[in-house]
Amino acid sequence: MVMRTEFEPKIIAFLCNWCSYAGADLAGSLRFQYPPNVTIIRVPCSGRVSPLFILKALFAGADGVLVGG
Amino acid sequence: MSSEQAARGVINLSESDSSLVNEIKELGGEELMECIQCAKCAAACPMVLAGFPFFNKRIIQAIFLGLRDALLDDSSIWACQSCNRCTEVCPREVNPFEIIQAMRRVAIREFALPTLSIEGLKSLYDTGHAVYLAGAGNTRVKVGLPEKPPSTVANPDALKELQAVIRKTALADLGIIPMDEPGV
Amino acid sequence: MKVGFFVGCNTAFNRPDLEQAVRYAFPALGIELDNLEGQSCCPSWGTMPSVDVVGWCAVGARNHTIAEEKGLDIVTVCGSCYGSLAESKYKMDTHPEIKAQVNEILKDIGREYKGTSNVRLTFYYLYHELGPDKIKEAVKHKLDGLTVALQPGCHTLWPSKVYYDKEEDTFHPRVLKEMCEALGATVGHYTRLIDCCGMGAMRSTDMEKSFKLVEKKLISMKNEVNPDLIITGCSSCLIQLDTAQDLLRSSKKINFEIPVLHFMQVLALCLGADPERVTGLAKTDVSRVVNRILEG
Amino acid sequence: MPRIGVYICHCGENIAGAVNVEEVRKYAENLPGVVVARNYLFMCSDPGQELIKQDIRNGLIDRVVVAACTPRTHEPIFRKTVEDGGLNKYLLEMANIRDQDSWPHWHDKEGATEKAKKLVASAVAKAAFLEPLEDRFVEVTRASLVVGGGVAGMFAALDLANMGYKVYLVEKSPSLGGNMAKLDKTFPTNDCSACILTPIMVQVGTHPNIELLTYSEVESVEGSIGNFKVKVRKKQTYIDWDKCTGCGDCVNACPAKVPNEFNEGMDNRKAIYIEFPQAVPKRAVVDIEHCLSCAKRTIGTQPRIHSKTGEPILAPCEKACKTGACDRSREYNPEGEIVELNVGTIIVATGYKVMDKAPFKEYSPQSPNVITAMQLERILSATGPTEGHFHRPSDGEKPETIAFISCVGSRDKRYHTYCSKVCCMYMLKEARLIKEKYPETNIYIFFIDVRTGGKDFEEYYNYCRNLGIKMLRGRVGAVDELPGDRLRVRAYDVDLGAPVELEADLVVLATAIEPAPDLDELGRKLGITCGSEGFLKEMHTKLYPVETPVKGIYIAGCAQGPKDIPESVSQARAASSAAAVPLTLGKVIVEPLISEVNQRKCTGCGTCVQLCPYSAISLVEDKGRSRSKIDEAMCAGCGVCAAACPSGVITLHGFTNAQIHAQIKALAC
Repeated sequence: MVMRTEFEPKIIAFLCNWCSYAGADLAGSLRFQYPPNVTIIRVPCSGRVSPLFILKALFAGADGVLVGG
Repeated sequence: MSSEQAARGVINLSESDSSLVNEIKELGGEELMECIQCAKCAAACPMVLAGFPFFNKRIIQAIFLGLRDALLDDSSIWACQSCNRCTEVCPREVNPFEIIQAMRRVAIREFALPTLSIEGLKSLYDTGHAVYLAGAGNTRVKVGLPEKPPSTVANPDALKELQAVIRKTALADLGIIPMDEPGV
Repeated sequence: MKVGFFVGCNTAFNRPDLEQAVRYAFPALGIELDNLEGQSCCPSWGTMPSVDVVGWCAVGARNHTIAEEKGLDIVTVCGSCYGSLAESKYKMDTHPEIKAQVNEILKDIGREYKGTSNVRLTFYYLYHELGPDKIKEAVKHKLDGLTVALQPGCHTLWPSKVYYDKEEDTFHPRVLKEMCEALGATVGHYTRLIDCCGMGAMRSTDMEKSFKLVEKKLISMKNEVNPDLIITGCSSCLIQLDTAQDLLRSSKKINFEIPVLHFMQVLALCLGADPERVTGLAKTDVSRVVNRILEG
Repeated sequence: MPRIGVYICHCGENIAGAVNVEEVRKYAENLPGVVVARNYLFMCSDPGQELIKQDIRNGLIDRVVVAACTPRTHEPIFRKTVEDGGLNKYLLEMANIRDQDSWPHWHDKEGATEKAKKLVASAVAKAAFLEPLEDRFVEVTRASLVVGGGVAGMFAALDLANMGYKVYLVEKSPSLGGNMAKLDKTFPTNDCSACILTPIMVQVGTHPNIELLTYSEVESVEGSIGNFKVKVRKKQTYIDWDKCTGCGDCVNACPAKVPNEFNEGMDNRKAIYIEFPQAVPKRAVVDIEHCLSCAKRTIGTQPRIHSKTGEPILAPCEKACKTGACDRSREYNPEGEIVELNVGTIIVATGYKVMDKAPFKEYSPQSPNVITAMQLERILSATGPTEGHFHRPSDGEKPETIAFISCVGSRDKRYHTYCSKVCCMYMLKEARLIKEKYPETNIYIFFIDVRTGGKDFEEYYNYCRNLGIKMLRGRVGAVDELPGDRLRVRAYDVDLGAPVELEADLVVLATAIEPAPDLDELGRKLGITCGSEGFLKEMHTKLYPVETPVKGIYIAGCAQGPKDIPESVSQARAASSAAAVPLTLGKVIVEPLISEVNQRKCTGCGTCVQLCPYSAISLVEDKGRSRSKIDEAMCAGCGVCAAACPSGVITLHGFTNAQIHAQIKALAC
């Protein structure tokens, strides 16, 4: 049993609707298990991700940002 | 269960032990569940040709069904020569040989191991060699070699080192062979 | 060139003539053998590997570290040692968590497994490091006119993923054949070439069942090749093929005898070794074939 | 102040099995702007949708958040719900709490519930900033492109052509036909493959609405549904096809020998060749790599003149050609020719490749008598290397005992984990054809599981067993070569519970159906991903089986996964029907999720112009100043411009800065 006191990073992922967001859907439909501490924001393309979004996420309290495209 | 019983008797599935699968996975048979019972390993297995009642494919199926006692009551698992032809041909990367080893590990945890294995383990601990012939010295000399090979048998310090290693393994926890501290 | 010689149990205590053959042939070919002082059992399959993975790897790792400290590869003449050592190395090299647990155990005796030494088998080592042509040049006697049947041995082939030296096609091995042909032998093909001889755990568990395999193998060799000599690549196969024939004859399963030698014994003879020292413990009658080699 | 309604779906047990839906609902109720939060067993069902519509109609809400499955499949459904309720359909936001939450966190119920709350909070935060948008329409080019000229591609092309649309059919080989053209007979009716396929090939070849581009490959694809711009590379044939009559005189004259792909390498073709006797178009091609350039007639050079006769010295192929189609003075052009096509929709039907036998060393592939099932098809075929006479390759003797081995490279983690689906049936078919013609032949089929799911398939299987074909359960472990070109097959018969050995004259490996070698590259050009098994991924396995994530591009046949002929044809005809819809409508709706520049504030720096991947932005003069202008029809809504604009004056509708910032804030806290 993993103790919940361990550091659990809060990760925000910006995923392209056409590839990595679809990939995250596929992972789910194949029932691949991964930790729930990553939440996804759907974007139309990884090109939509402005550097400001990343900074904003980190300032707002995220421990990590993933951009997938 | 003897091989005759295995052939004739009814196997009662409701008495099966579903914990066996996880035990095997934990003891080195990680790929167990990849097996689809295609029987390619059996087609390559010398134990099949020699006529042992349990062999790679059948051992895996018995594990799937949790037939712990059937496997432990038979000596087949100890007859595997580890030729690894099954591992080479397995299309599912199950490593059937590793599953048999894992089943031996299960057996050992229930002290269901053949005398020869106990002797081998004892000999390994006491001399550093699983196969050790006390009278081999003369033969070695006859062909012009020193009485002892340059191994733990000729190096007491090395033997102590090996024993220290073995005492830190699962074998020590299981208490299958006496492991006195040297000189005690 | 220098390499660490891993003797193992069966070779050291049952067939020291084979050990002597290796100790003769390697230096005669210009390769120095290091004794890997303090080596132990590989450990063999029925012992530590049957108890648990980490324990198996820990005993194996102690042997590996002896070679690693000297910066040498390990060479062995025994198929079982080759298999067990190569597999424990493979496990530790591909599973960092096993390696870490092993090193935790080794810490107490001041050793650390790094994974820097390779595990090699005698005839593969010679094939890759010297090559058949150099060996051909070095020998004093040849096998010209001798027809041989081979027994490469399971552990020289499988599982190929764990071995440093591998056959291009593990179901149609060529290396031992090329090596024997380099010595001048005519190598006959028989269709049960890669079948198991029945040695090892099977023989200790049920000798009668194990002998079914060696019987089938010997009959296939006899009928399809009718060899003057069987040459093995593995010390365990050597013991099985050499000792089983007498028993099979007394139980009327076969009615012939074919002399059996390990490739390293044949090579040592060809390089000029004393036959008593390098083949003196054979149970089959090898005298005639040895004399023919020495004349060749 | 927006009034947001939150609707949480149980999806049966799919969501509720891991997420505490009631807890999430209570949480949602207290989020800012939320006036109502409801849950329901299946939100996409009629009563589920009715809940939303009622709340809109009652004036309770003006923004909708649906927490359910992925918006990639269900957003259109709920947009329609919202629209039917009387709201602008873009006032909807979805929270993906199934595919990206309950399913991948199934064993962490607490974690899944907490994550669902965050995802709902994020969607609610975005919903507060949603704006009504109007759909736009684009005109559709009423033509279609079909890639692949096998049985699937041909049926897709024919259907569209018969509906009256222009179809371009691109095939990489010189002829139509694909893998089916190589088959002898086809299960479950044992029709002669050539007899049923050749008329189709002829129909395709002569259809006034179909433009054939064989020996051609897709080079690039641009644009989107309604208006794809496709570049096709027509490989150089080095023969004037307008003049070539397919007489074969040049082929007879050619001295070069090349392994014949059509006969699976079992005999030779010439360097100048016609792919097979029934080829459509029946035209010769020069395989320039293997051409010997006889008489020093290198392609692209003028012939030397004979010193005595004064006649040009020609190569044998040129001499034999009576129509002047074979003229080696023509330009050497290995690059071929690029043709540009404008089409509204695209169907991909590129088929499969039969796996090679070489990797299966345990089956002695070096023996000529160990063959693939496709090689056996060619041996059995009247147009094959033995002209239909049943001979084994090593010495031409008729095999008396044959062993078939199933699942070679299929259900195999080292090669292909999937079931190739057609092998059980084609093994039975080949065995039956042999057994019917030579009843004395001993045939053994070694299988793992016989899979005969298909109309009339089980009956076919039983018929074969009645013929005396022997079925053994157990994957073969070894094939040893024996003297006399015979083979020893070794297996463990699961049903006998015993090891078995069989001496055979011929061993047939049912090797896997593999994705065509360049399928992933084609997928990249089209923007369609391949699944882990390497086949093109459909939009949705059950509901949108011929659609792809790229609107306007459809798939059919084995490009999508292993299939038999009936299934390939069905899928092809489904794809053609789907591809015809936009052509028939003449216009397609394009989501208004595109970029807009605030021209008044634009500084005209031009950063966006250079970055736009679709060349949709240009600089225009406005009152003496440069400003960006976005072409709505060309904008694909990627948002690169919005991310890059230094002045922050470009808005990507549907993904505005304010919307995304709100989501970030909701997720990061």
